[in-house]
Amino acid sequence: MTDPLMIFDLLLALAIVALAVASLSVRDLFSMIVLFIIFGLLSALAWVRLSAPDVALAEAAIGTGVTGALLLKTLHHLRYVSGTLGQQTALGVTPVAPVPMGIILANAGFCGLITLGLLVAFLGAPATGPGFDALVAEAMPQSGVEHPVTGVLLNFRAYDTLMEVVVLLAAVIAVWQIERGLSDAPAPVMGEVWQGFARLALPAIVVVGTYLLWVGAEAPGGAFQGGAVLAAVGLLLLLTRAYIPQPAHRGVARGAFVLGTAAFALVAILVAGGGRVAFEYPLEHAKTLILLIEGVVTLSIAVTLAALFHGREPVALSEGGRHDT
Amino acid sequence: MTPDLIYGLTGIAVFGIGLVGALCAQDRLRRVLALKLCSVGAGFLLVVGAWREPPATPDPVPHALVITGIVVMVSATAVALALIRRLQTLEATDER
Amino acid sequence: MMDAPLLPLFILLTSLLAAPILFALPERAAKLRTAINLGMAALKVALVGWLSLKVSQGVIYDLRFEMLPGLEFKLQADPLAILFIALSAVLWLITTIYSVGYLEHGPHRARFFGFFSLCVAATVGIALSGNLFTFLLFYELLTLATYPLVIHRGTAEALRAGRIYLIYTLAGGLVLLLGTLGLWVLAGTTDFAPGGILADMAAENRLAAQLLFVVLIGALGVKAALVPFHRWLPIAMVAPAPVSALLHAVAVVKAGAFGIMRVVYEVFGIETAQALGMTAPLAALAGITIIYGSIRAITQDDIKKRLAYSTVSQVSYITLGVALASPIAAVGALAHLIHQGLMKITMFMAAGNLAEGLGVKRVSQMDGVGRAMPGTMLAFTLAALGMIGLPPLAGFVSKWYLAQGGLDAGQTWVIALLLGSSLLNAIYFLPMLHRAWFRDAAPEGEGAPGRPRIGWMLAAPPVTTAVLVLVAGGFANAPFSPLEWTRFIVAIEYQE
Amino acid sequence: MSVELSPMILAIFLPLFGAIVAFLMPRMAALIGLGTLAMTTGAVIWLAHEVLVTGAVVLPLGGWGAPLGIDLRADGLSVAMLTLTSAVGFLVSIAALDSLKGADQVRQRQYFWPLWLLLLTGMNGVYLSTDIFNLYVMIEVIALAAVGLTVLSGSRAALQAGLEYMYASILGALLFLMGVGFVYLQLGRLDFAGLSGAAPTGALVAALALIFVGLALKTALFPLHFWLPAAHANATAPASALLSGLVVKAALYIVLRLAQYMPFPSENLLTLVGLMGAGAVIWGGVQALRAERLKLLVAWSTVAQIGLIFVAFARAGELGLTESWKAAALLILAHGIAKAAMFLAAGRIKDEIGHDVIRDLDRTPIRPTLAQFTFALAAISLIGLPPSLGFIGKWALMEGAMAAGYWHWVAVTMVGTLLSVAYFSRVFAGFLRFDRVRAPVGEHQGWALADAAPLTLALMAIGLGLLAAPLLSFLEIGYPFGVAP
Repeated sequence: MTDPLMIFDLLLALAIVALAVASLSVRDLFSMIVLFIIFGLLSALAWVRLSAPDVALAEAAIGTGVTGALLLKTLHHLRYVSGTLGQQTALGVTPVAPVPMGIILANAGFCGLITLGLLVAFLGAPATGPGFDALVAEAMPQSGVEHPVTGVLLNFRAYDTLMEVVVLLAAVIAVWQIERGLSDAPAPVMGEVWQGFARLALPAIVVVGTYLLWVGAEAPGGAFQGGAVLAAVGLLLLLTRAYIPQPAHRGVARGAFVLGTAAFALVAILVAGGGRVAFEYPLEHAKTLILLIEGVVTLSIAVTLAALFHGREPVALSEGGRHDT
Repeated sequence: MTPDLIYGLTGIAVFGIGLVGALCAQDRLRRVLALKLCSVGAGFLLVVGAWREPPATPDPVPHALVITGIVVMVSATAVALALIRRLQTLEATDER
Repeated sequence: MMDAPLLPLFILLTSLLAAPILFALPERAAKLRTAINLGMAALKVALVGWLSLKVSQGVIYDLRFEMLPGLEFKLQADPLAILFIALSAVLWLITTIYSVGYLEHGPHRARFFGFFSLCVAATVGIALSGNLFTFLLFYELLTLATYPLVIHRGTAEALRAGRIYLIYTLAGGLVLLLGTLGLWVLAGTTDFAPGGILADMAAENRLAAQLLFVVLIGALGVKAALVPFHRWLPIAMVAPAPVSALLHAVAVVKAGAFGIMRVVYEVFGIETAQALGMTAPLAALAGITIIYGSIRAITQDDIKKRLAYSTVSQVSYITLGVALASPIAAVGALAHLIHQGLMKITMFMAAGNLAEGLGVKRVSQMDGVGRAMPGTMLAFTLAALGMIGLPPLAGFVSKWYLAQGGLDAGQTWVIALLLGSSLLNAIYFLPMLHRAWFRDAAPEGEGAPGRPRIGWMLAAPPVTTAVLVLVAGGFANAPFSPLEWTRFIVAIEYQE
Repeated sequence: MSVELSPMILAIFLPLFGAIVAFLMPRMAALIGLGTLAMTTGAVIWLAHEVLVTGAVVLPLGGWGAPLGIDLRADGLSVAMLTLTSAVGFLVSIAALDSLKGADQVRQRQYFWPLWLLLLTGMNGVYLSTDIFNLYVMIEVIALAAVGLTVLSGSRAALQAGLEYMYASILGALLFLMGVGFVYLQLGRLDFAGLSGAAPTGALVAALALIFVGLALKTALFPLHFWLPAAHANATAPASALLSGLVVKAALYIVLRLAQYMPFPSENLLTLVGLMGAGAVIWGGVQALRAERLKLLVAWSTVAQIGLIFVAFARAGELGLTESWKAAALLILAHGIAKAAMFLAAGRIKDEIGHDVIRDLDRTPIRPTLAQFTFALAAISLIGLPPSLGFIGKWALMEGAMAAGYWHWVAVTMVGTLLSVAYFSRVFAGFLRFDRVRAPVGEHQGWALADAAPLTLALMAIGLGLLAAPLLSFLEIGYPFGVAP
């Protein structure tokens, strides 16, 4: 009889596809976002099934968690600005010039072509491709960490990861440049449920975050996943107005954003020399260096993701900031 | 019907849906969400490609690629959403 | 005297470097600007004199500079180049004096003189270019430099003329680019060599060579104002008088004719061109242009338009001479290059004086101008008679040699053509002279030519060029006369 | 312990540290920005010297070597692109000093420099990288910084254009990521050396097609160009100069690199690329003719010129690929310099006369003569008139096409040139027409120090045409398959 796991996979796959279609076709924006978040969590589950725990963790924490929060905040801003906070369903703001049918059909054709290309590329790919995972496995001892994914991310292809953190930095600079002003909306009335939750959950989240960072060397985990979990703490503080960003804090905030990138780049450069090239950690210090980098990068990612959620540079009215939501 | 085939087809389906949504949706928020669906579909295909029959461990390199892809996607989404919020503010002030 | 190898480059640079300085000068620095202009022009004439002395002593000048692998920016000073540079250098000096006087209080003089010296730099470049690639560079520079001059007045009509001018000349430039590319791909080199470089290639694929000939001559024909492409010349007459005088009578139009000469003599070689059967249609086209230009000139009431159509027909004499493929006709063509330049510039400057001094722009208003401006009209008359071909004047000399060449090449119809065109010239020039000298001015009241108010800078240049016409005609056989120099060139081209 | 740093590392890390410090100290941003640019230019010159002396230079990051780690490689083409970026970048930065000095532009001044330096980091990273996934991350750095620059002015039109740009760039990046993933799943290698010589199986062709569509979106090639005109026209002058002159070149460079290493699957795919290019040349030209505003016209001319670069790429068919990339490289360099000069000049003209509606260019008595002269010089290089570098690029294009007998590409170039003459002469008519002006026209005002940077760029575009031969021989240093070692 067919093994139960295969049925589970089929059901999960169907659920994922159904959720994807549902989230795009439902009219109400709020339910669209909720459906998307469920879709994200289920796909993270699917990736666990595909024995990719690191990626599942990253997808759940960053891909669905932080993105979901960002989407909800933008929806809230849309409703607050257009004064439709009270209404039951917030319909999407249809643009003034509807796109002519011709272009939509052309787009649909373009999508069909691309998906077809994708199908050919996927079916043509050999099942077990000649990846250089063998090389990774054999070079793991010199990488200073045991977990292959962290080894690839922070040693073999450390340059990519540095540039990835630079992408995050670029994002926060762009967001601060686009949006500015202070938010002085009244603090939401948070009942006892929240107080209880906060006292228990926040410290636990911090512990989980640091654990994720630490375990990254041996098991699935690492800087990005740990950073995202710590960012959740920041999000909760911002939501409950426990911490309201002030213009005075901007200096510290900018320092925190650039800390991860600067530290990573400095370590990468300072190891060069004495016959070594940039990014070539000396063998005996490899583990400590990697952990140092991971720690600083995690802190930086947490603050950056929280700032991305807050979405604006805290600028006083005098300097051209605006006060609304 | 091994898992990688099932999830591979799921990935392609999700990517196709996301692509149609990204190009044909009228509402800004919906387009950002559709692009995010595409990125999850892309992640599916790469993770499926890295999968090996259970005794063998999967290839770590595509996993690193997908993690980087997710982080890049979240920063791009954050910038896009900031643009949408700013546009909404300006459009609201113009109308009022 | 040491023969400075970089002499051609100095001549080119005199006007190229003058341009930015003139651009930068503020409007009120008129004195300084005139000094620079005249200084540069005089320096250029001196350098050209020295160069022609050297070349006549047999010194070879050949400057190469590699721009692309196998493709060079090449300057050379062969006798043919000297002929054209001498013409443009002398006439540029005279026209500079004229334009300083003409634009006394006009706006944008810095811009005018900047582009003016760029034009002459381009003309000198065209003359000195050693291969078709360099020729193309300066051919396009000439278009770019003349466009702002054509639309100098900035009126809507000037801009319309400028647009048409740009369309014709830039299209010609593009077709020339296509031709140069074809030559470069087919023959592997675009260098000019007396006797031509396409002799063997033309034998292999005849069709490609013929196509290339048509493309190149068509492109150059635009600037040489051959019939189908001549429309821009009369329209560009909206430009100020010095521009029409130097550029449209001498620089731009002659660049086209000079280009046709280079292509026929030094790219294809006259024997190959004849073998390809291309010279006969070219001669026919030139003939048609001569007749068509003269006929259209008769009906033009605007003085400058009539002179423009006369230029269209006169320039085709040169193309006719080249196409007749006989050494004597070639001498006639080359001589006409010089003589026509001298005569036509005199007439344009005289027309400019009439417009500036008396406000006379149309032939119908020319009654009695002879007595009002005797000096200018005397020069105009001399040039007009030269054009018609009266014996002692320069025009007669070149027509005489063209006719001889026609006989030598067995093309008897050429003589009939020349006589007919002289007759047509008479039909459109003589009435102008008759009105000027033999009609008394209309009563003071309406439209009569008032007191002439032009300074010496406007009056002197036409008279000097008229004298040059006389001298070139009268002393044709003198050692350094234009005619003598053309015989020297033709000897090289035809390698007797 | 002494730290020996190779110029390649400096070329990437200097702008990165510059951006970090400029972000930390907003008031000193301009000073830091210019200082970093000077140092980066120095590093690029040092690298150019090394490449000249020793041919291609390779640096295995982390000491792991090609398949496992990432290598940085600098050969003639990459150093040429680096020099283009730092030279044009330096001059645009000087122009930015002036055009962003307004009292109300404090925020723009503070945020221009960190974003621009991050952009420079991304571009230097693209030109030195040999790993296709690394290229993906670098493109993202460029994309985010470029969107930040596009919306610098904060106007509603700029934000809308920035959003469209963001959508297109996210979609392009996703397609590129998937293409890279599939190439890895089939060949097991991510670096260029590993990919060359792979047999073009159906799946690999599909993966390459995905990568190409992603890059086409990034370079705004014809059917996928919708986002570019609005984004480049609504940005501030220095930002649009950077966007049009440099940012588009990174994705074009990647197409060039992939064509050098990867096998181009079939002839008709190459013709398809050429056709898309031809479509861009014609559609861009027609739209430029209809453009109302000066900067929109210049943006549409970018769409046309990019199309021309793809035509240069496809001019001599598949066997010509070993030569065609040089013609494309020349056109890329020419367009980079001339377009940056033109956008700066357009910005200057807009500052001087207050608006940039082409029809009313001649109504105002104020005539910024130097800026208009710079615009004309840049137009000469873009139209491709001698002796500019644009002319040499077009000459190389048409020469190759003619030699290979592909006459249709020659015709397309001709049409492109005529269209560009047509739409640029609309602007010249506006400059040189005086009869619709009421007040007396003052001569020679509008000569400002700010004109120096665009003028230098325009003169470079014209003058470099004369240095084409040494430039071409420099491009061939370290070319993996070609003639040079």
